[in-house]
Amino acid sequence: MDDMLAVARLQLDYAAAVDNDALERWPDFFTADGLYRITNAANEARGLPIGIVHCAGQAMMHDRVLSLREANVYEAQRYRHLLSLPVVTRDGDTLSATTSFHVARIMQDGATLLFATGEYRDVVVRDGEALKFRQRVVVLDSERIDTLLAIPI
Amino acid sequence: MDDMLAVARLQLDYAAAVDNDALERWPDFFTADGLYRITNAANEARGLPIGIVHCAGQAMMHDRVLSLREANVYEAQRYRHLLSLPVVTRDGDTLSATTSFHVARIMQDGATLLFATGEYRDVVVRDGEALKFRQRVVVLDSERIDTLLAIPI
Amino acid sequence: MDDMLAVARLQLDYAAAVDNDALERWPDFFTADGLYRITNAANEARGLPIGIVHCAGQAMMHDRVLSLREANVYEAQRYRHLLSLPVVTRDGDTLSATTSFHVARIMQDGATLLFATGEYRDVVVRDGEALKFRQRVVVLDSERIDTLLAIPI
Amino acid sequence: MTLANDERRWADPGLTRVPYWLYRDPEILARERERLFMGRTWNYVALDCELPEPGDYKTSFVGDVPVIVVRGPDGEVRVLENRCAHRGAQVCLKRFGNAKRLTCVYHAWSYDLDGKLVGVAFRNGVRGEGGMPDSFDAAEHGLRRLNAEVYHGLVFASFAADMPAVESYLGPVIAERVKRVFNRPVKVLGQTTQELPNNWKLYVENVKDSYHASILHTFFTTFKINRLSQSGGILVDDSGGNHVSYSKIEVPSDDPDYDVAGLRSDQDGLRLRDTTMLAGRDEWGDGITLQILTVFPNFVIQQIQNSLAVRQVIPRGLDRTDVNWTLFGYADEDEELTRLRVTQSNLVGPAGYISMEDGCVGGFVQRAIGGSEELDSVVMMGGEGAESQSTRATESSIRGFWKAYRATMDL
Amino acid sequence: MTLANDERRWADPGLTRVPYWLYRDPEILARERERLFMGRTWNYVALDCELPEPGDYKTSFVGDVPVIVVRGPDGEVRVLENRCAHRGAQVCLKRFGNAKRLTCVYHAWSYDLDGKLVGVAFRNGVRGEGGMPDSFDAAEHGLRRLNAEVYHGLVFASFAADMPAVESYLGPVIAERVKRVFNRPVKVLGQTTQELPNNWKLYVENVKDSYHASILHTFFTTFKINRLSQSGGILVDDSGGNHVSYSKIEVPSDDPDYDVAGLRSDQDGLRLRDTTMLAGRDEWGDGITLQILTVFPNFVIQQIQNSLAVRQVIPRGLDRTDVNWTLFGYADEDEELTRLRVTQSNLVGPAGYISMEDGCVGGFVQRAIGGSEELDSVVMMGGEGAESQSTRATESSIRGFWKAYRATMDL
Amino acid sequence: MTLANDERRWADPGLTRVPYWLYRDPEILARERERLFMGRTWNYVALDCELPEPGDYKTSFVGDVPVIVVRGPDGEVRVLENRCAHRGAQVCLKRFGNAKRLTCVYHAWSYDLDGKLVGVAFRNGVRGEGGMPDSFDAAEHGLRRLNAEVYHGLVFASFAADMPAVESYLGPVIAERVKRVFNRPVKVLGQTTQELPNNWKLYVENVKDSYHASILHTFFTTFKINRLSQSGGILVDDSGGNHVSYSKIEVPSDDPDYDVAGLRSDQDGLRLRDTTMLAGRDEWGDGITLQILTVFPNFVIQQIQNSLAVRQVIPRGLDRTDVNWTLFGYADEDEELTRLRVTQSNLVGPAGYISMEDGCVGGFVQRAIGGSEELDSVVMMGGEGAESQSTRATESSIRGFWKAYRATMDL
Ligand code: FES
Ligand code: FES
Ligand code: FES
Ligand SMILES: [Fe+3]
Ligand SMILES: [Fe+3]
Ligand SMILES: [Fe+3]
Repeated sequence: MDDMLAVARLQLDYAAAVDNDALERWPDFFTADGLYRITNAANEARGLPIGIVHCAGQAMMHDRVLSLREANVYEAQRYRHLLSLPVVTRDGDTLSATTSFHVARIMQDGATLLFATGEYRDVVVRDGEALKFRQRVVVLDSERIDTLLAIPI
Repeated sequence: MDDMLAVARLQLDYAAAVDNDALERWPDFFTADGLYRITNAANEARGLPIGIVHCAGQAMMHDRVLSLREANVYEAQRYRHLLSLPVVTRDGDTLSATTSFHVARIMQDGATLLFATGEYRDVVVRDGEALKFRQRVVVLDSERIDTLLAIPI
Repeated sequence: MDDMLAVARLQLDYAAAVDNDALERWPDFFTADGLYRITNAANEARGLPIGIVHCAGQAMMHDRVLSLREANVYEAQRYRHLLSLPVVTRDGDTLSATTSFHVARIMQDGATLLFATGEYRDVVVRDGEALKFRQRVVVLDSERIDTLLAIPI
Repeated sequence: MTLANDERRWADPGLTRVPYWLYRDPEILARERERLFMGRTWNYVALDCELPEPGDYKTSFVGDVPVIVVRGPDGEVRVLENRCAHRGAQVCLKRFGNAKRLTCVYHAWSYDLDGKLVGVAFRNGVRGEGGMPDSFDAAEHGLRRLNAEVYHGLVFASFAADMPAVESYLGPVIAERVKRVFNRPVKVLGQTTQELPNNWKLYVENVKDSYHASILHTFFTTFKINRLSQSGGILVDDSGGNHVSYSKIEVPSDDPDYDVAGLRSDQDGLRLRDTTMLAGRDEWGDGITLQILTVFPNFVIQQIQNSLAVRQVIPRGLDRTDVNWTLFGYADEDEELTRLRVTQSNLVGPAGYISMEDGCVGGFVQRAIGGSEELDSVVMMGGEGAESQSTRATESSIRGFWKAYRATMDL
Repeated sequence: MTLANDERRWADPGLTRVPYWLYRDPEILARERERLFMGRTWNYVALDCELPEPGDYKTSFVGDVPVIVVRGPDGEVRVLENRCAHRGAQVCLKRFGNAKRLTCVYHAWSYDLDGKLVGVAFRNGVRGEGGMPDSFDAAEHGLRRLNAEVYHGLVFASFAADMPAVESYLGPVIAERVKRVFNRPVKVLGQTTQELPNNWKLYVENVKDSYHASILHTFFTTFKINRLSQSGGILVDDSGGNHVSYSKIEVPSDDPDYDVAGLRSDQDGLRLRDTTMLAGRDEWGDGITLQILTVFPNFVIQQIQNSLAVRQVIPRGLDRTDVNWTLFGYADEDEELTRLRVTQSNLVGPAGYISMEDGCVGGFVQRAIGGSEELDSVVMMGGEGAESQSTRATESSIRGFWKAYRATMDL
Repeated sequence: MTLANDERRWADPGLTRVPYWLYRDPEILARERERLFMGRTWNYVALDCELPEPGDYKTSFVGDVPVIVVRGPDGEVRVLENRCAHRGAQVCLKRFGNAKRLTCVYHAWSYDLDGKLVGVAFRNGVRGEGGMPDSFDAAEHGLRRLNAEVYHGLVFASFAADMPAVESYLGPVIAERVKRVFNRPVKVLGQTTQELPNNWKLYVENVKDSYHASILHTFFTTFKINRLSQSGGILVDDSGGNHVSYSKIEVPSDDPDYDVAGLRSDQDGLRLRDTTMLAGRDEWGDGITLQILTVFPNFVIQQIQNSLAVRQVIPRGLDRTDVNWTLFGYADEDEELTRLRVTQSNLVGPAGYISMEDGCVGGFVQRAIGGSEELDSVVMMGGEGAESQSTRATESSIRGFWKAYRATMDL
């Protein structure tokens, strides 16, 4: 239970950072060599290596945030994450968790869409004081993305 | 709190089994004489006995899974459950819980719909090592079902 | 963790009361001088004082319920709230919590819509035996309201 | 998508070809509303038992036109268009209610249960100013009242005034079969709405299609609840629009026609663990275990073993249809029989073992015919006519539907 | 749904009948865009105070056509069509911004704040290759600039060049009432968008409809904030398209007209526990507690006690409408008054005690008229004309709307 | 919205003006289906490698018409319309499968992999009753079979029987560039679908638009992956419909044309922390780091550094488009190269650093042109023709698209 609530708290903080546009904090939820991937369930089931986003290490995550802030063009939008409780297993100091999510996307004009559903497959480790994601694989249930996916899930 | 988290864990495992197409495990979440019903709020409010699905006992649940696997025709689809924390009351060894849910349905072509919302009304008992549902009544908020309801909620 | 679960329980009870049309109980979730506001993120960001609903004190909340019951005309509808776990901080006896939500609206004819998403900004205090909201600010992500907003979020 | 007039043709003079544009042309909806649903047809709108008391009303539909079904103070049922004569607001908003007068929320015009306008707020103005001019004649501004008939517990309505009685509309053969099920008062056991991603006619064709039953629904045949080789057949009335498909259980035999067909649906190994659902009662003493009945254009009465239901089919757009299911039993039945119906309810509805497929198959057609508006479906099983047949391996009743449709729509 | 030309008629030569196809015919939208919104009308697009500095812009709409409202370097407000002259992309994407030039993201064509094309990326090609041909004349490819006028803090725009001044468009009577509210600089207190399930004209009719106020909105009458028997009336300009409905509080009396009407809205027992909301201030010194004003075709100014708002009505399709609410106060007002407006904001908007119903009633009409496109609504309260009247028990201003609509639409 | 015939004109005889109604007129969809997608065009439907074994099939689309791509027992690929010849149901429901026969779920009609009807359930009735009349000729009721050609691993289909070979359809110049990428067997590395809020033609124009690349996609230029001043150019075939845009890396220089343009996209300070993505390999030995290729009407082959993809553009309605992305590598490539493609996949797709903008910019146009159906986009960059050019600062290939479109659509 403690593990579950600790992981849940990490996930909540992550979701709050993303939903409140604190993207600069996003890489800090990962270990320096952390892996962040977004893919979909069909690709995973077929063992296909390419998904939607592939960030290996905090540096690539910083690059993505920088690109979103400085280079890319997309309409103002925000997400609202809702998560299940995580199902956590522990192996030594490493926690593995699977967690369901619904993510709504709200456009500047107010249009609201259930943008993404799926499962987080997380590997969480202690990094100094804090828990961090060593791996966060976002497996989308749908192969379909409306318009574009800018903000990380 | 312990009861709440124990029931929540049972519900999470149930949702994960359904969402990941492990339907063969679905009857095992129930006691042998467990009752699984899906109905809607309007029928419940009017005291009408017939809803959408009525499985009395694991045998009928196995039959439904068998029929879904072998007999019925429907397009590939999956669900993604999201649950509230359960509100649990205890009467001796019997736990009663009400829990809200949103269920998204994702079709093979990626179309995603907020397919069902409502409330689980659960009766949970200890069955050997595990907690099991003696009763799980799914009260849908809406009387409206899009296309068909194959996979259990 | 205790604070988190205690606030979560208060929020669950609130959501259950609203979702089950027990609106008469709604003011009782607040302290006598409690503040309930609904606004949207854009107005908040711009520091604009007017949102959608502004109830200062239980009396105004009772008035709103009375008006909904006796005066206002709107089609039968219900909500289904789903909440994240709250992120709670404590200052003396006062708990502050932020909590994400998705609210589905289900019309009498069964039409289901992801009606509102956003964040609760709560201030919770102990009031005799019970926890109560001294403040509950509902910050909607979207500026857009479909048709009307009758039932409190 | 809008087909120019010369493309909106129905080349084949007979009933064995149905052009696909009928399910896709945006103009067809308005024409169906005008000629079919608001034309010379009887439309099911309610069960009589849903309105037990004077003043009880239910909101329903004729086609997609909202109506009010209400029991008057004299105990008779009226059907009124649910649109205020003033500026068009829906008058009754709830699904069920009870009222002495029907009052529009917008400006409080009120109508008696015959639809007569009996109150106009501020008709005489306020303090002598405003109000209605003298030329205003309340008698001209009632709710449009439909022709209505309660036929053995079923409420039918028609926008046409000069309709034959329902019994004659059904024809003697179909009427007999309606009365077989509605042989005494019924009570509602459950309601649900199924929303289909296809034109309403694809659903009606599906219901009329005895050919598909044992093929698409493999649950049916596998557990020997019904198969085409059972004795049975279809009955079609003279108009073509009304039909019954029925079958009787016989001792299952090895059936060479099935082996030849090599159907997906014949899986011998599959057996139910719990067979309470199959322990049907012969309530009507005639051995008929399945009777599916349709009334033109869009009404279904279903008896599948002991599961009884009526289904109202409501067009919601070119490729959107609501099916309103009402499951029922008899008012006087014992609890055990109700329990049996509850158990057998697993067979039907949006999650039913043998109706689930009917929910998706219309969509399979709707989305496949996009490039084929100039082509036709082929409806030749069982010949070219629309007559009754003593087999269910036929599409005769579908041809019957199109016979009535072409006549009514003047196509 | 597409009505053939002979069905798209408006039989009645007068103003007391409005055919329902006007809310349902798909072709009406394009015609309204062309003749109404892009025709000879003034369309509200912004409050002047939303653009305090040179370069400040806001994206808005004329009908459903996107426009940019921007303050030029000279301090004057311009309105430009928000569509790049190159290949049509929306130039400004944000709701509010500040810019010296307007640069399209697609190919970086840039425009000055008059809409003049001042930059074409790679106009001369790269290293002498590609680029624009000599025949390209930048002067022909600016952003379409609309006619614009700031009238007492309100920004109006028109695609028509030769419009009369706004004051003359309003007519002297309505202009007076605009100036009553916009008597000094204002500031925005809150914004929200309400999405309605109905044709935009049903919302505009509703706002013009003084008849429904005390009947549909029972909060109003119950708490004696307003009732038709209060003194008040409506003012309609000569075109018919602009109107004011106003009322003054009087001491409530037992009113026989109300008793006769037997209205749902008159519940004597109902009292508020907290009456701070009702403690209005007479800010304008004229005792007028409610003034609803419309400018043809789709703009509303509202004073309900001390709650001030403008509403822009945006058609989003045949049965979809956005209402953009901007609540405001005066730039120089004291905090206590702002607090009062905050409290009274509970009266208005999508959750407002007396406006909530206006959000759903248009949908009640839209969905009820499906079978009635050949029928008419009846607009006879208060006579057959569109003149000012000293009572609010009238539909005179609705008739005024249709008078202006028929003239502008040539229907 | 429905434009009368005289408004549906294309006044300009040349290619530099494209009227906006082409993206908004409801009738254009049916005409495009008939003349373009079901007319004399080759339509990409699958990669050959997606169907390795006999009996393997994939469901795909030609325009929005569903088709089955299946490998026959002889190893040849067939393309069949995915619509049952009986009553129109989609025959194959899964995205991928393997079958010896294609059997419709509705009534179990079954077809061999050539589309020939080989089984009709209960064709002879049951016990001698029902069944098909003698006039029924199975040979007339197969699945419609399309013309198909596998060209260097790409499966193309056409509803037209008398098409030239794909190589000749492409023209020699474009064919060469297809073969450059498809120089040996490929394998799928990932698939995703991007749903766009705009007409499909806006996406195709975007892909053909070499002008926007370094302007809209600032990631591109900032990191010197590509800029218009790199050497490169566009190739257009004689029909106009097929094109290649390509560029080679050169040592970046200070480029005066960029400074003059003053583009938003040239931010000198921006540098990546992790540059593994940029460490491309010159797989083809020609230094070409970017090659975007389109085949008329709706197929894209992309090489961006080492990221390879095909994109199928599917119209889903007037303002809805699906882009099906298939990312691939070579069947024989080493793991390191695959890892490079995984890393470089960040450049492309719905979240790609340099393709993200292409997802939204079509919507920016679609929503801005509502009031401008009688106006035109301006396509003059690089002249008025549709010829190959040695610069990418041109819209020549867009003009080529419209040249082929007008010819095929007869507009
Ligand atoms: S619309 Fe019904 S009373 Fe006015
Ligand atoms: S569309 Fe605006 S610059 Fe090209
Ligand atoms: S529709 Fe395919 S077999 Fe009947
Ligand atoms: Fe069936
Ligand atoms: Fe109102
Ligand atoms: Fe691009």
